[in-house]
Amino acid sequence: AEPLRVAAASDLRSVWLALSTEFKRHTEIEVSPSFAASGKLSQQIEQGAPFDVFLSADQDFVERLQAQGLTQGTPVQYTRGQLGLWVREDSRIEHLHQLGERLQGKLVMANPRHAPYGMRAEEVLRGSGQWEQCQSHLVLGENVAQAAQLVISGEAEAALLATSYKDEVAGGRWLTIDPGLHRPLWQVGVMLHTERRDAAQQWLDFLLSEPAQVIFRQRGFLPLDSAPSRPDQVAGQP
Amino acid sequence: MQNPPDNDALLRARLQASLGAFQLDLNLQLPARGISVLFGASGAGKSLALRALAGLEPRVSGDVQFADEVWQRGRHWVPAHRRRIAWLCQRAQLFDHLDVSGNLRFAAGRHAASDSGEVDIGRYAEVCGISHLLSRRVGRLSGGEAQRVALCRALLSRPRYLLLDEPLSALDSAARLALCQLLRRLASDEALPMLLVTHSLDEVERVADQVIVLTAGRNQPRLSLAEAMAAPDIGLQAPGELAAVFDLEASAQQDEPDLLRLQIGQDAIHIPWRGPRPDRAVRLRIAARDVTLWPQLPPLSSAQNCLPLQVERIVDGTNPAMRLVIGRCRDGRRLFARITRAAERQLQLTAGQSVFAQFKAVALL
Amino acid sequence: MQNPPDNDALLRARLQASLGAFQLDLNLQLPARGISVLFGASGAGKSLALRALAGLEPRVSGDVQFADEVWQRGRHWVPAHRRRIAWLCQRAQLFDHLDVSGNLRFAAGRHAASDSGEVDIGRYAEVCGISHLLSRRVGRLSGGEAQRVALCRALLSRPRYLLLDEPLSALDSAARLALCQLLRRLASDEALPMLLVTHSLDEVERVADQVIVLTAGRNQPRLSLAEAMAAPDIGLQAPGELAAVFDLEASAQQDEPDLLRLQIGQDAIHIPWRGPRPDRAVRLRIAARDVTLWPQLPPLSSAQNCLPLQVERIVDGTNPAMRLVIGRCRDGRRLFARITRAAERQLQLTAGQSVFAQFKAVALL
Amino acid sequence: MIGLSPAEWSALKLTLWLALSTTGLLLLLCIPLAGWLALGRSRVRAMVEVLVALPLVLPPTVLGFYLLLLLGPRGPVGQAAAALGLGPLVFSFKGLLIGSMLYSLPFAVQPLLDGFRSMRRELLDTAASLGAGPIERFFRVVLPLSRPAVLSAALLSFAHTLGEFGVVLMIGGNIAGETRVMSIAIYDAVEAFDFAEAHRLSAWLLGLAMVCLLAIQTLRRRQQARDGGTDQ
Amino acid sequence: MIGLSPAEWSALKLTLWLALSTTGLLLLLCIPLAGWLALGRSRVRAMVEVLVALPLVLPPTVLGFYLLLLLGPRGPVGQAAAALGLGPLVFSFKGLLIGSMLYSLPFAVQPLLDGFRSMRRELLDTAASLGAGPIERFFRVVLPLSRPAVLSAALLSFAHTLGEFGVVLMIGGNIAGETRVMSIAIYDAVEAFDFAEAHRLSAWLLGLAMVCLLAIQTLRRRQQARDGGTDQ
Ligand SMILES: Nc1ncnc2c1ncn2[C@@H]1O[C@H](COP(=O)(O)OP(=O)(O)OP(=O)(O)O)[C@@H](O)[C@H]1O
Ligand SMILES: Nc1ncnc2c1ncn2[C@@H]1O[C@H](COP(=O)(O)OP(=O)(O)OP(=O)(O)O)[C@@H](O)[C@H]1O
Ligand code: MOO
Ligand SMILES: [Mg+2]
Ligand SMILES: [Mg+2]
Repeated sequence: AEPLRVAAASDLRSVWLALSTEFKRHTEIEVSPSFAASGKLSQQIEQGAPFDVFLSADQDFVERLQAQGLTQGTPVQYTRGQLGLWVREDSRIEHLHQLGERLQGKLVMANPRHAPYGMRAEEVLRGSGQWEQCQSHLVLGENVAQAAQLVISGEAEAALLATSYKDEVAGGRWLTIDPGLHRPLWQVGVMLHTERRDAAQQWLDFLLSEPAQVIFRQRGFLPLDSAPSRPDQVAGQP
Repeated sequence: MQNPPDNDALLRARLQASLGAFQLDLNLQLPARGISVLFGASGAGKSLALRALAGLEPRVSGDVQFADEVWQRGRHWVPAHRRRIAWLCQRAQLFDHLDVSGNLRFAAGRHAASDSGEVDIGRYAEVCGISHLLSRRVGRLSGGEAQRVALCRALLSRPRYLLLDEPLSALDSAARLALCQLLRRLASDEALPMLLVTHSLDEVERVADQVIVLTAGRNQPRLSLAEAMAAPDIGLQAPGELAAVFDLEASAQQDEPDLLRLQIGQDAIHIPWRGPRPDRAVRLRIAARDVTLWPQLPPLSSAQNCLPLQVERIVDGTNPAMRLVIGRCRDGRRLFARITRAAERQLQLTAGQSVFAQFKAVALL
Repeated sequence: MQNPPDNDALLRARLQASLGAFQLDLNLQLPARGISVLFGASGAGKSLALRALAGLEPRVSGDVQFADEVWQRGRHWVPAHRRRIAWLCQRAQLFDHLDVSGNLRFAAGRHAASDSGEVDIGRYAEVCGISHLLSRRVGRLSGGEAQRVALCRALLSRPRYLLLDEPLSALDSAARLALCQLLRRLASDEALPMLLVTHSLDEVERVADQVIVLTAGRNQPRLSLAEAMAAPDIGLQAPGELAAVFDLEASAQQDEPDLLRLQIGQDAIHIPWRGPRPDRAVRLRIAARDVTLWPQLPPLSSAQNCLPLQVERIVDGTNPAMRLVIGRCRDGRRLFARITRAAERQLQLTAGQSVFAQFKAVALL
Repeated sequence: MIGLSPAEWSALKLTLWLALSTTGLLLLLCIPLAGWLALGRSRVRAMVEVLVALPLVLPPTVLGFYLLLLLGPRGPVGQAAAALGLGPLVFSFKGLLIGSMLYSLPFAVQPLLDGFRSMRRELLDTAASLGAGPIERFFRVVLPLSRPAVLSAALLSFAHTLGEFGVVLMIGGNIAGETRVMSIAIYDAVEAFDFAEAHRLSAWLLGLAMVCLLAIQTLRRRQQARDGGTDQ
Repeated sequence: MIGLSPAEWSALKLTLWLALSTTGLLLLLCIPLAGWLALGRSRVRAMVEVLVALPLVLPPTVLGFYLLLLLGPRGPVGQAAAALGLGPLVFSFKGLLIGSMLYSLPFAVQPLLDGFRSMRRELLDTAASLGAGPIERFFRVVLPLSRPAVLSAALLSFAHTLGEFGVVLMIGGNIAGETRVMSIAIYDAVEAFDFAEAHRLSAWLLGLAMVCLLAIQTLRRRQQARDGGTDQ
């Protein structure tokens, strides 16, 4: 059969192989991902892109699609993303709050206009009063994966990335960011208008299953129960 | 410069153009038979006129009519490819991407069943002397070879009229002679009329039936070849090259072996000849510089011909030291003799005097 | 076909090439003075030879030496732009992006201070008859005009040697005559040697000092013009066009007004002439067909010249009806007469016999 | 290291197929179009020439954006196509083909125009006087003599399509087997930090490219040798 | 609706500046290069020609990826540049310029090659026999006669740079005023659902494009009229 077409936020790249292998072992169903920034994916879905399932890094985009009647069933929150600060070995930065003063090179993050990780990074910088100082150092990736990849050139001194990229971005140090500094990055999945409802549902169910949750936790995602279920009232709201 | 309307003209054209300082204003009446030659100095407008007749020159306005077809009048315009003429320009414009036979087939394919096309190609290639070049790529031809291929291709397109712009100037004299003969044969046997541009008086003499002289974009009325050769003032001849040209019938009577007797009124001219008597008129050229005048019938010499001549007038030639005697044969045809002033004094020549013109005659074609 | 080594040769070349079925194998020894003519049928290899001498033909191997400079030998090769020759190819290769004067300046700028360059341009444009075209774009020239511009440009590059490939074939006879005179003047006054390719016997007679005949890629040793004109077997002449060419000194003695006396041994030839006595030798052409033979001194006629002649031999001409008499003047020069078989019988000509050759003479240049 | 996975194979095949069909269709379309622009006599030619050149100066993202709006299910073209039962145009091979053709149009037209315009006028005049009408002149004289231009047009549009990224990203998405061409696959591999895959795919593209280019060069050289005999 | 915000202005200026400097530098580089490829006699020409054509077939993402590796501070080129005190090459205008030039190289070389190669051999021979050496022949004969080819090369590389997206995305980093060119800005706007901005930016680009193209056409036409006198 045709593989299940999944539009997936780019922070899922690092867990994808493990997830899809596990899923296939249980169900014999192939999943074929198309990664991009969540904003871009939702925009493509609005234009009629033929996906069966949408996995967004932020629930706003899902709600937008829901409002236009482009989804089926209820969206599922299956895990929560986490933002981390990566700094190069030679950087003097030891804490998020030193960014504004000590940053000399480039600061890489995802584009806040359409990538949820970018939006949250902006929130963190604004909330800590460092947004203006960091402006001239900003280098934007089209999505969080591209941002991570820009780091490999070695030109960036620091980067605000998903902690799920810990394995890929080798070298340097990772500094934690208090998840309370930004709205939570709820990873939300939703079924789109598709004839393959069964498979899509199985996939969404699978994401909530224990084997999947283990994979998420191992790769730097936060456990499902680690935060309030409604992420509305958070500091740093723009 | 106005021609009287000419009722047996096949191709009539009034052409006007103004290119920078150059003004073209032609009135051409080209007959349905024979070879017309357009003669004129470099830059006189010959090529431009040919292009206009071929339908290739939007800068030239005017009227062009071919038999009953109006080719150009006001905004009406028959495009070149519908005129069914062939135009050969000064440079052999061969198609580089085809070999010689491909170039020929380009023209031959159009108006013939493919079989007869192939036959034609062989035949015309033979007469144009390019049979050995058929599979050659055109980039590998010499200048003269390319020119012969272009001519052959033009002939193969089965045109109703040929417009030839200096087609023979890159050829050696043997090839030139052969192609002159070919053109004459086409003009008479296949009744293909043509207009030929050339700078070579030799070609004019060999092939022309009519001559149109162009001077700075204007033409004089057309003249027969004999008239043109006899007109000292139209610039056809190179300095001192005035000549009489006669088309004469061969007589059945043979006075001597190896000599052909040509009848000129009651007199005869003998030319060296071997082989059967020709069935068409023979063209003779008698240049003024070849004619010697005698006060009485000269004694025996190797110059075989002697005609009684009445001196009509004596004029200055282009060479200041020379005088030109214009005389009439007994049948009224004009003959010229170019003599020195010294000879004029010694012979005490005057108009009306009877003399003998001695010359050698050789057929032109 | 081997030339003996020629010590006054300026340009010596042995050229070999093999293009398809065509084989080139030349041994050229070109003298430091005068005009050499390369003569041969279409496709004989003339253009190829010129290109090779100019340094433009990598397909041709061999040795080329100019005075002391080795231009080509084995892998050694002086590129064209360092040979300081000018090469004029069969088609005027003008630069479209420049106007006429731009084209001339392209060549003139190189070897002269810019002032004298401008002066030269004016002077050469004048002699080439293109002064009125200087500001014209080259796309708007007629065929002959373009050819004259190209020739002028070649002259302006101040070459040490000129290689000319049919430079005059697109010109009308007046322009051709003028340029022939220009070439001769350049060759003698400015001591510019040149090699000229032409198909026109007329041009050969007017300008040549030496003639090299090419047949199917091979050359015969070079001949002086007189030798070449006198050789019936080298194909220089059109059928029946054999002629003697003499360069004769004018004598101070004037027998008649308007006549120039030229000395040929103890005899004299008179030619029509006005103006001062020329200070260099005058070139005369006496075609075999213009000569009439007499058993004894002929009576008075308008043909002013008569030389005693001893018949050397009588041979067949290309025309089967004609015979060619080869005779010697009293100073040993050869003269030819073309007579009919009938005349031969009537005159009962035999070798060794003394006759009189009567002809009109006109200077060629 | 060197072999390609089935998914990678399908990206490679897709890319080649897209580039080939774009090039083929473009040549079919542009040869007459450029012929008309270069040799025709109509007044509207100038206008059309500018229109044809427009995609030159539009970034692929602009093109992609408007194509998305036009071809999408709400766009006029998309709706017309749906009405005709042609299926969706965006996020499908058909859509990519349309996008690539538009995007590469000027890269096919420009060399053709240059080639056709450099035709010597007297050559065409000669052909006309031999009885060849404008169509025949075009196909039997202009076109064969413009082989280098046609080759360049094909090469440039093939290459431009191979290298197409922005348009594909906008209207193709990243759908395996349908719109995931090599440029996207490599981008994807890089983002996934699968540099080994990125290198492998790049190596394949490079190898293919070398083969194509060498083939073209040999072709040209042979052509030249045949025509002129004077190349060295 | 029609005015541009300062940020948008800077994107527009950046784009034009990038396209202009890329085109200018490319012409300076490619005219001699193409001249040598078309008219030289060296054996290595064939090899170099293939190398020069390579970027044709490489998707911008491949190019961008390897440039990122090469130009970064750990890459050989980046280290060399740093040693020369040239400052960082990635995420900077300099880097974009290098990327654009590489990316558009074949689009400048190809039309020039076509143009130079169509030069009649006898014309060059004539120039040589008049004493002009290879360099002078090239600059005084070949180049002026190849004006249409130079124009095409400039047009194609200008356009190709304007439309550059993939390479910029990979090595540019979307820095306002430094590397955020129009194609990126429009992409951003579309992805952010800001269609009004996308339309506005596109309209500006379109307008500019029309002006340029019309100017070029007028230029060409005038040229032709002056040269031939027989255009209609
Ligand atoms: N590549 C080639 N392959 C075969 N034959 C060739 C090639 N190139 C030239 N030739 C032949 O070489 C010969 C010499 O050519 P060339 O141009 O030198 O002749 P030419 O004497 O100048 O003749 P023309 O008077 O017609 O200009 C010709 O017979 C031509 O057909
Ligand atoms: N665009 C133009 N502007 C000005 N004069 C022009 C233009 N085009 C042609 N001429 C002139 O028109 C005249 C006629 O040219 P044409 O080519 O018909 O001459 P031609 O009689 O064929 O001469 P040739 O014997 O040299 O070939 C020439 O004097 C030429 O200079
Ligand atoms: O939607 Mo993302 O994972 O922030 O690029
Ligand atoms: Mg002419
Ligand atoms: Mg030749």
